[in-house]
Amino acid sequence: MSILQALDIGLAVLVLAVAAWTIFAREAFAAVVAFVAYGLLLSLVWVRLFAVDVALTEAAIGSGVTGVLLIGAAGRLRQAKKSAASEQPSKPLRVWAFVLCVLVTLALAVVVLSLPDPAPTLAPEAAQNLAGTGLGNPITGVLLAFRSFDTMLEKVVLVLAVVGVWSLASDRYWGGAPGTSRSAEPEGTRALLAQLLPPLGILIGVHIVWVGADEPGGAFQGGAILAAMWMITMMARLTEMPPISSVWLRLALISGPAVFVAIGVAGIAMAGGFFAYPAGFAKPLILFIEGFMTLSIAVTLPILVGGPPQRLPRR
Amino acid sequence: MTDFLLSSAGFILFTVAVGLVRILGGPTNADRVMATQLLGTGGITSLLLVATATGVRGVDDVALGLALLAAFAAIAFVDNAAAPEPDDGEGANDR
Amino acid sequence: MTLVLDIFSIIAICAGTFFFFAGTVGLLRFPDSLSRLHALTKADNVGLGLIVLGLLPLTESLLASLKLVATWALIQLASATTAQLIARALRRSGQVP
Amino acid sequence: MSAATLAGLIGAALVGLGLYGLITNPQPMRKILAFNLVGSGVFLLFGIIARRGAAAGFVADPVPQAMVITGIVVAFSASALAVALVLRLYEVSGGVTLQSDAAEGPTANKADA
Repeated sequence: MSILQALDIGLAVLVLAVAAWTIFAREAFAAVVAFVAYGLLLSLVWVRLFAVDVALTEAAIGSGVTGVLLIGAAGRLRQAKKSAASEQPSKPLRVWAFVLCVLVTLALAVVVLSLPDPAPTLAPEAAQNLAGTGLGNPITGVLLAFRSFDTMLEKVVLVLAVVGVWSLASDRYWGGAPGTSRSAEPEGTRALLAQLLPPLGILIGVHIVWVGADEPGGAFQGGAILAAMWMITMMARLTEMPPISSVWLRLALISGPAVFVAIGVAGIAMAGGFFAYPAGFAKPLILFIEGFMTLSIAVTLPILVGGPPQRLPRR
Repeated sequence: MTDFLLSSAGFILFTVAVGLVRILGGPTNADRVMATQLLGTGGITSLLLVATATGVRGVDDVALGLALLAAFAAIAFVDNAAAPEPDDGEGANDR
Repeated sequence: MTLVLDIFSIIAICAGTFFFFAGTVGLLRFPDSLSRLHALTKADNVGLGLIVLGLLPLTESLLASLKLVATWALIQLASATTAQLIARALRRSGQVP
Repeated sequence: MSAATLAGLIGAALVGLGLYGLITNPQPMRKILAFNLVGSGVFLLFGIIARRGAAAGFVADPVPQAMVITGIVVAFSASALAVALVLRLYEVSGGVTLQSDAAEGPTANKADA
């Protein structure tokens, strides 16, 4: 057994141990902390699968932004009443659930072990058509050219999630800002971090979007890092969540899907098909869309973490 | 050299992981956050070592991204879970 | 020349690995949260620092070396901040005298 | 066993673990965590299909990878909506139980302004 294999097996055991902890831990907070560690380990697994784009997404969204969301929620729920004993599932139910889950796992494991060889793949098709887009990163090609319709709908899902979260606001807070007031003085340590980190973070975020055309990276990953930078200035009380009635905020939220749809519709006239790019203009158009998508993601993620408005609107 | 880098990566990941699995049990939530922090640094380090050993492109960006977000869990923890008394959440009194 | 650089890398990486080991031992064995915090920051700062130093001669381009150093600098910043914040949170919650 | 097969088996185990947590854990927050485990397990299964489909000079099939990337973002927005619902439930009722209102007691009727 080579060292790399030993490393893989160790990593697998570790991922499963931490995952089991998130399920079986007695305290909710311990489970959430374990989930953050789990996201980090998962991005190592993705690197071992040579899926660096996915590893970047998992690191930024799966571990970073989701971690802040869940830790915040677990902290606010600390005072919640413990669930009643009657809610605990009975022992037979747990046994049945256990048997069911073992069966599901075994079935999936059998499927994994009996996958066809050679594996079916779309890589040759992607490689063949990639030249037409002018891109070097096949994943960006799939996201923004070959399956752009999926990506556009996924941006719409993000907007719908924002609508869903905002709709949970009390009537009196409608039009106000999410989060509690940041009236307290910015505190030194955090303020320092929030002043030093964003300049470098914005540089790295933009770099990741820019190289995404040819190397691992892209609008999702870079946008998530930019979102994290905005979040850290809010966590240090240097900036506040904007009120949800703010026009620029709403424009930024929909700019990604709106530009995407507009260019898709323009494709009918210009290139003879919905979401078709005119020959020779594919790469500039894709970069144009990616720019607005990055903006949308960078604004949407913190808004989703911020939750529904909780302050009275200014009148 | 490759084997050396990989063994170092494995060794670091596992010392850190042993710490994590042991510390997740508590005593305090602060210890749990510290253990996650150590796993983060250890994970980034092994990522850099494995990336150099196997030559997968773009892994340095993953390490950079993880390093940028390293402080997030701890700050969210201090903001929300470590405060002695949670806010009563009455937004109306804020302003 | 390559041999010298390789030996340098190996020594630096071994030293860094040792600090991670020491940090974990400290996290497991020290009696109270503040000393555990002390052990943790050593692994963050010196452990990663030495390993980045050891990897620098093995990088292929200037950009890659810059990214390595930037990763280390970011972890420095994160670890210094979180150590402060966690220590303060511990004191506020009365777990530390 | 290759790294890809191993990752596939991790994915299978994660789906099982998450499903168990989803069924047996009464707390909504823990159900959200469990649901995320199921999701990441499914993503890993996509991941090995991508890795096995390495061809034409690519280290992995880009199509499943792109789907996983959109999947991670959608999973995040679903989690954010679920967390907002749980927090709202807590605000209104003072508890986070998923049982029917009858078991809740009088606090459940506290009107929101």
